[in-house]
Amino acid sequence: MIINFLIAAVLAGAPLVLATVGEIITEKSGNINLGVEGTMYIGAVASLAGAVAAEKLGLSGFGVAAVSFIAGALSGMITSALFGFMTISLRVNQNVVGLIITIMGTGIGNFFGELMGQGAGGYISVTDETKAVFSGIHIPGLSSVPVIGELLFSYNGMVYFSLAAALAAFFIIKKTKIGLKLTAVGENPYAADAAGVSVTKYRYIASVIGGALCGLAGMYMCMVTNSGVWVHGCISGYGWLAVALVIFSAWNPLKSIFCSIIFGALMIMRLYIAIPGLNPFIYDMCPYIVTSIVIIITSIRKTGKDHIPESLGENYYREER
Amino acid sequence: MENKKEKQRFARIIKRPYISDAHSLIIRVIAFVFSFIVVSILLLCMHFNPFNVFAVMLKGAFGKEFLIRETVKGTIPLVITATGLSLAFRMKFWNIGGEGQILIGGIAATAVSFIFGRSIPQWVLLSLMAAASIIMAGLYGMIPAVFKAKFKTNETLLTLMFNYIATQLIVMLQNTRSWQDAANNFPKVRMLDFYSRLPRVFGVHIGWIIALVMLVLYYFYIQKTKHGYEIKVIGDSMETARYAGINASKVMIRTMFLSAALCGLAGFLQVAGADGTLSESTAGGVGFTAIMVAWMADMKPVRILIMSAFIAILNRGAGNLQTVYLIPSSFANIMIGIILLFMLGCEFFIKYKVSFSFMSGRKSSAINDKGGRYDY
Amino acid sequence: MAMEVVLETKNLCKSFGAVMVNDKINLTLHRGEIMAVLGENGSGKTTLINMIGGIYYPDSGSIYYENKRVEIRSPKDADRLGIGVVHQHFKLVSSMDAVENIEIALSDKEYKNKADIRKRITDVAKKYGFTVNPDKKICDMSVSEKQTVEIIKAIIKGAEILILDEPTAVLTPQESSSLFNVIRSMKKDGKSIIIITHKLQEVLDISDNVYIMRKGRYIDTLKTSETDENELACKMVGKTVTLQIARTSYEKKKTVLSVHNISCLSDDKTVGLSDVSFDLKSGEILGIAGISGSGQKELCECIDGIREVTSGKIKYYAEEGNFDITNKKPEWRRKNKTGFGFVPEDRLGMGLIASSDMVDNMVLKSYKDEAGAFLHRKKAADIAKYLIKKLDIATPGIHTPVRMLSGGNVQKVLLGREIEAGRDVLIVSYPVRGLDINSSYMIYNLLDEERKRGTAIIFVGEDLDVLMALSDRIMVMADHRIAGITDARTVTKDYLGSLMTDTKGQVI
Amino acid sequence: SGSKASGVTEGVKVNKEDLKIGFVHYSDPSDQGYTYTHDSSTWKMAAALGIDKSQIINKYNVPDTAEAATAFRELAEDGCQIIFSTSHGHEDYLLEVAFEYPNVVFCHFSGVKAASSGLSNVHNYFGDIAQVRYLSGVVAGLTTKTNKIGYVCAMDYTEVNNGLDAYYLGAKSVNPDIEVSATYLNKWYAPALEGQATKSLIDSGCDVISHHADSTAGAVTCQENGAFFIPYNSDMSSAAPNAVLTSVRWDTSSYLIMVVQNILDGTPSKIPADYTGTLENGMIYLADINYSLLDSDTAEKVKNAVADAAAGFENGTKHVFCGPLYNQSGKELVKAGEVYIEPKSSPTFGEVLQGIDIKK
Ligand SMILES: Nc1ncnc2c1ncn2[C@@H]1O[C@H](COP(=O)(O)OP(=O)(O)OP(=O)(O)O)[C@@H](O)[C@H]1O
Ligand SMILES: Nc1ncnc2c1ncn2[C@@H]1O[C@H](COP(=O)(O)OP(=O)(O)OP(=O)(O)O)[C@@H](O)[C@H]1O
Ligand SMILES: [Mg+2]
Ligand SMILES: [Mg+2]
Repeated sequence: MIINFLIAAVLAGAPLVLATVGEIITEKSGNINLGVEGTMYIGAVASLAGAVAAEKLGLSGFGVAAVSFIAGALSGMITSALFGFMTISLRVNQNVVGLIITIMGTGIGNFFGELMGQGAGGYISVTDETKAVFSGIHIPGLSSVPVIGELLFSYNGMVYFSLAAALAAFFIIKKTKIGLKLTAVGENPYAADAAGVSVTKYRYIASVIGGALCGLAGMYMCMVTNSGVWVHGCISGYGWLAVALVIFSAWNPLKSIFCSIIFGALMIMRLYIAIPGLNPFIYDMCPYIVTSIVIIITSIRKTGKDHIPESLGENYYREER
Repeated sequence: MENKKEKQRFARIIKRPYISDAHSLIIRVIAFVFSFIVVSILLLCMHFNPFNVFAVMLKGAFGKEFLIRETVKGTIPLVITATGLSLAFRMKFWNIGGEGQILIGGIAATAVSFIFGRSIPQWVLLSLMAAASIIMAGLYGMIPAVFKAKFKTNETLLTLMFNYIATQLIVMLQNTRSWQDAANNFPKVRMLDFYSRLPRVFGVHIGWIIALVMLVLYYFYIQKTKHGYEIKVIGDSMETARYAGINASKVMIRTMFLSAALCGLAGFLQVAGADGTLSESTAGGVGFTAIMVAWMADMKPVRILIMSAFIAILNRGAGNLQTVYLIPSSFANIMIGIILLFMLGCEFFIKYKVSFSFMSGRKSSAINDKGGRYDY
Repeated sequence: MAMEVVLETKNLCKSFGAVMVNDKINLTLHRGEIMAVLGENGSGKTTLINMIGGIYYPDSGSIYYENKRVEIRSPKDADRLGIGVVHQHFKLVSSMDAVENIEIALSDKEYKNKADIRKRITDVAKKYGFTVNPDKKICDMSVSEKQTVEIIKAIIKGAEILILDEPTAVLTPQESSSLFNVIRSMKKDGKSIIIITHKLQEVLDISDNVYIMRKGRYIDTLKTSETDENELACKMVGKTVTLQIARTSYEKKKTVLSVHNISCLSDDKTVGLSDVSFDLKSGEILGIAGISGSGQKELCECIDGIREVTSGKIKYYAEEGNFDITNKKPEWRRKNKTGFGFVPEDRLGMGLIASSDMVDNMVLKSYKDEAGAFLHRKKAADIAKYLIKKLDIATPGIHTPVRMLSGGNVQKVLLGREIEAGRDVLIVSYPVRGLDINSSYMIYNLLDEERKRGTAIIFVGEDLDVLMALSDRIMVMADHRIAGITDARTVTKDYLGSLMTDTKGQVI
Repeated sequence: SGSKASGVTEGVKVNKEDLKIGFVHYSDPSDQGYTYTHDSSTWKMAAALGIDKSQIINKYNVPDTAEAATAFRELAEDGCQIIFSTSHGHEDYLLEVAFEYPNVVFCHFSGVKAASSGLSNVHNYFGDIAQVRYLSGVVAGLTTKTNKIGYVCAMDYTEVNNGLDAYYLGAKSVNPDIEVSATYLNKWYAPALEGQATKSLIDSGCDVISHHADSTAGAVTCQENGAFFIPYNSDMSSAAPNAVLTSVRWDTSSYLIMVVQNILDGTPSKIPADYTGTLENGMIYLADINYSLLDSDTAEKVKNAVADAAAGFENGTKHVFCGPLYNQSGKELVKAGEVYIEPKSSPTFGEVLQGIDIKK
């Protein structure tokens, strides 16, 4: 039972890992994109549309999955490029643009989701073959090893992808020159600029890559969690949680894996572990209460302060003083 | 722009020293027109005639008397919430928690209505409901402010989390027998007795009068009172506040109380005026939309009114679109997004002038001796 | 001196808004030359070097490097050409160490690994006689260490031309002279240097030629060996200036403020002040010297009552009686009329509401004096108008946001308000920072006027010559303590300089 | 209520071309469940009566707030003679608007207040869905290998609990050793959570699961984990062909046809205030069982048991709620030898029975 609980927690946490890592990359450059929720919606609907279109074109299985993946990532990139254009080039307040992207993205997701549904005569869904690609893998021998095998080798490909993305992000940010430059841009764009790092380029690229991951997180919600069916309101706050999880994980992609999974666990804990006497509705509040407490504790202990990119939320214009 | 082959920069960005009101208005109008062009293109792609669509939308917002009333109804919570949020924004406190504060206001009002029922005079009951919503929401909004004041806790995320907590509270109440309809245990908070509903003036609940009053009060509070002055100082610089001996924590907590209280008031008006009941959708995204209203309006009262009405019209119009053209109502969100992006983007062209290399030759005066400076 | 031209600007123009801050600037720099650029504040010096350094892009005009026309679009372009700039505000990432800061500035081809960079840092340091710890985080470094990192960075990047924008403003006289030694040995290596400084004496000490600007225009180039302070000042301001500061003496001196062994914390909870004691008399200007960050800010704030002291006492002897004002809340001090005038160092960020107009700024410290919930602006508007007249403040009107005013005028608004409040004690912190010579002298005169009226003044300054000319006594602060208090009439600059790094001076 | 809406008048026929029908739904058909089912019935009715698509105005995603009232009003103002709502939460707003537009006919699925409202233009309709739930319980009880079956409840609500009880009783009737576990989502609409809840039941050993919630997530989860699923509202076999045994279904088209025909005939008074659909009139049914998923022995048993029970319900000899029945805390709800017959179309028997293991 406890293993099942852990597995379920990983499955619930995986889209959060993707979105959180995406937002960490974005924020590392000094841009705070509050539009994760909207970007996820767009990624979700685009990946579904991509999958359906690929099926129509006669692709199947992994071909469809690949198209869906590309559509999810690409749509996230386009959305965050728009965010970048508004904030980096036009210097509009980042919070406001993020909120607009959330409102607009939610609209776009639900709108096109419904539109596709209408077009398909009621609902839109991918074929079984496509669904199979997004369901859990089974590696003969490995997956059936008790405990370890189940815990490690039973997930769908996207789970492994999210972990890989988090590890890659961690490696790049902490261990490479690109990461160093990215950090510099987020910390002090004036210094980075003077050192010859193109702030605009880094911010655009970081936002766009971050957006791609958020789009993929949306894809996860649509293609894995909801099995390739458009569901009105399918992201339901996951994007916002990712924004909070960034603080939770102290801008560290590696920590974000653990934080996301802990969060995933909190969200499904009620289904597995009964706490006698605890009102189920208060139980449902847990993830948010826990996050609030973590945010507060972090601020009291000032632990987050060392990690928060110093110029976070500030637009950069070289000639401004 | 980093292209090395270019001999001259293609475009240069120059800060405008001065721009006339007329000029900035023209830029805004152009942006507005552009946003509609983009929306039109989107519509054309879906094989709709944009003119018909806009006509249908206008009809949806103004076509019938009751629709105008609906539009006004939709404007009320936006105005009040945006006013409340503006108070916080003016001191650079990012209150993203309007949504939750509205819900808490709604919960408090509903609780009062259920507790007192018809046992007290109607006006007393309504006043009590309003007071409860204001105080409870105010206190709820104060919590993040206290932490921000004491520990510099990030208020954006904390207020955001508080939205979810408030929503869960409502779910809990919906599942509480004593809050449900006696006839049936459907998980929904029962309708408010007509006794605890707001009276109507010109067919719309009196919330519209309250909203206007709040705007005026807001204007005076910000412009004429010492409190308003303190908010301005804090918004400008915390150091200046410290220098002036202003207790920034106190002002922050007080202002956040007021900010959240106004959101709570909007919740009361939704419950006792518009919806007649409390539900998860009592706030219905108003808390978020109002953030943009406040920002677009530059926290100025008249502009808040205009922006709120504009958004309400779009929402209503989009509702009608769904009926007539079967275009899902989420289309409104897309439209609002596009229009807001254009309106925000055009601010850049008001602040800066973009001159292209092929349009060279500009005049400039040397530094003026007196050091006087124009502003836009 | 070799006569080979390395850098030349031709008709460089740059404007911000309607104001031309660089108007057809032609500058020629030779190999191995040390050129000082001199000009009043706001005359466009920084703008000029920002264009050479790729921060700003010129509106028109061109730059030639070794007689080839070049386009410098970004700091990277400047680097490639071998132009290194050490900016007025250092451009370093404070959460990283020196190695990392240099690493991001180098392209992959330019170094092998971190160890390589570390070695090059120590090599350069050895060659020019710096001391620097390559693995120390920038945020833990002192100002001069940060500056060292900036210079090393420029050298490692292969700078042939080093441009320093007011490098000595934040250094002690000793640190300045060791910087000058570095500059001289760089010159010997055939590098060219442009240095901006406001201190005429330094210009005369270090430079070969002086390039003078005024109000965005080029005025003249003088050979350093053939000029003197008075000529420089005169060229710079555009009229003959008497570099004389009045020091009237006030006879009816009595102690108005006494500070007993106070200590406090700084913003980041480290030591802000430790065990500071002194007396202040009416009609006296107590000058405070010291490396910036030695506790001056904390001292002013403790006395003004906006920073808590952790131990010690502050006593105020007023006409009405004696008050213990230690840690008294602003509220209390307002009620007991024991508030002081205070002109903080950061004028727009602390002393004024930058985005508000003069009227609102006039009531910043007094708005609570009147009863009721409403703000009274009528009287404030009168004061604003009066100040504009009295101090000749250049502003479009009393309703223009103060942020829009030029530096000197902002300072006049602030100082005017604090003087107008008519307190017995006036604390002014770097009151002429960023002001041109005329405005500076106007401020000195205002302070002298106040002294004549019997006001006790604490004057925190950086320019030792000014401090010596204006103050009655000079208190030197070092490492958050008092290093010594001396008579301003008899002390020497060298002695003050030595106190700044030493805490064992004598106290009078 | 100075309505300009045309509506219907008793005795005056409505031209088919002039007919306008409004539907107000809580979600949209993409849910592949609740709204999808109702929407399907709508189009069935339209096809049967030859009504054009343009004469039907659907309002999707209308929440249980005053927006519902606005939607009703808009439809009435747009000239709909008849308006259907499928969300229980719309009830109070529906009554409010129905009062304003006495000539417009309102039919409300799962509503309870029509008869007592005093408004002749308001009607409720629902069905004896507990019977189908019972049948699905029979299927589950005979199919399970672990003797553990599960049920995912959206909310702690009469209608939901009623279905759970019937499912339990059906399973118990054929398999006395059966254990039934139920878990609550506390949300109607939470696909992610529904999948997770289903998984948690599978993890606790259940191998047949049914639900009362709004998405396909449960079916897909069962398919992935080798369990069987009995969906509600729609045939989800396209979503999970190897998991879906059968489904608990609605088909309200017969009712819709009856109502609309009465409007066309100008006889709105013939529409009953409260209508209960039955297995007999086809408004509720158990979908064809996918016997290919079962071994022949079990298939045979299932076939017979379901046929027996269904026949019993149809000829009135069998009832779902036969005493003795106790609630979770042991209180007797129905005495031994007695049966509970629903007084209205909407279920009222809503306490979770003793013997069901609830995880909240
Ligand atoms: N980014 C900018 N935007 C607007 N105005 C600017 C900008 N940078 C400089 N200026 C203005 O240009 C003028 C010249 O400024 P600059 O910094 O070049 O002066 P400076 O000679 O270096 O003065 P200082 O001695 O104070 O360093 C000033 O009036 C300044 O206000
Ligand atoms: N941000 C800006 N935008 C537009 N113009 C500016 C800006 N900053 C400075 N200026 C222009 O440059 C002029 C000089 O500004 P600055 O603040 O450097 O004054 P200053 O030369 O130090 O003044 P003072 O003589 O009072 O000391 C101003 O009068 C103004 O017209
Ligand atoms: Mg200046
Ligand atoms: Mg300068």
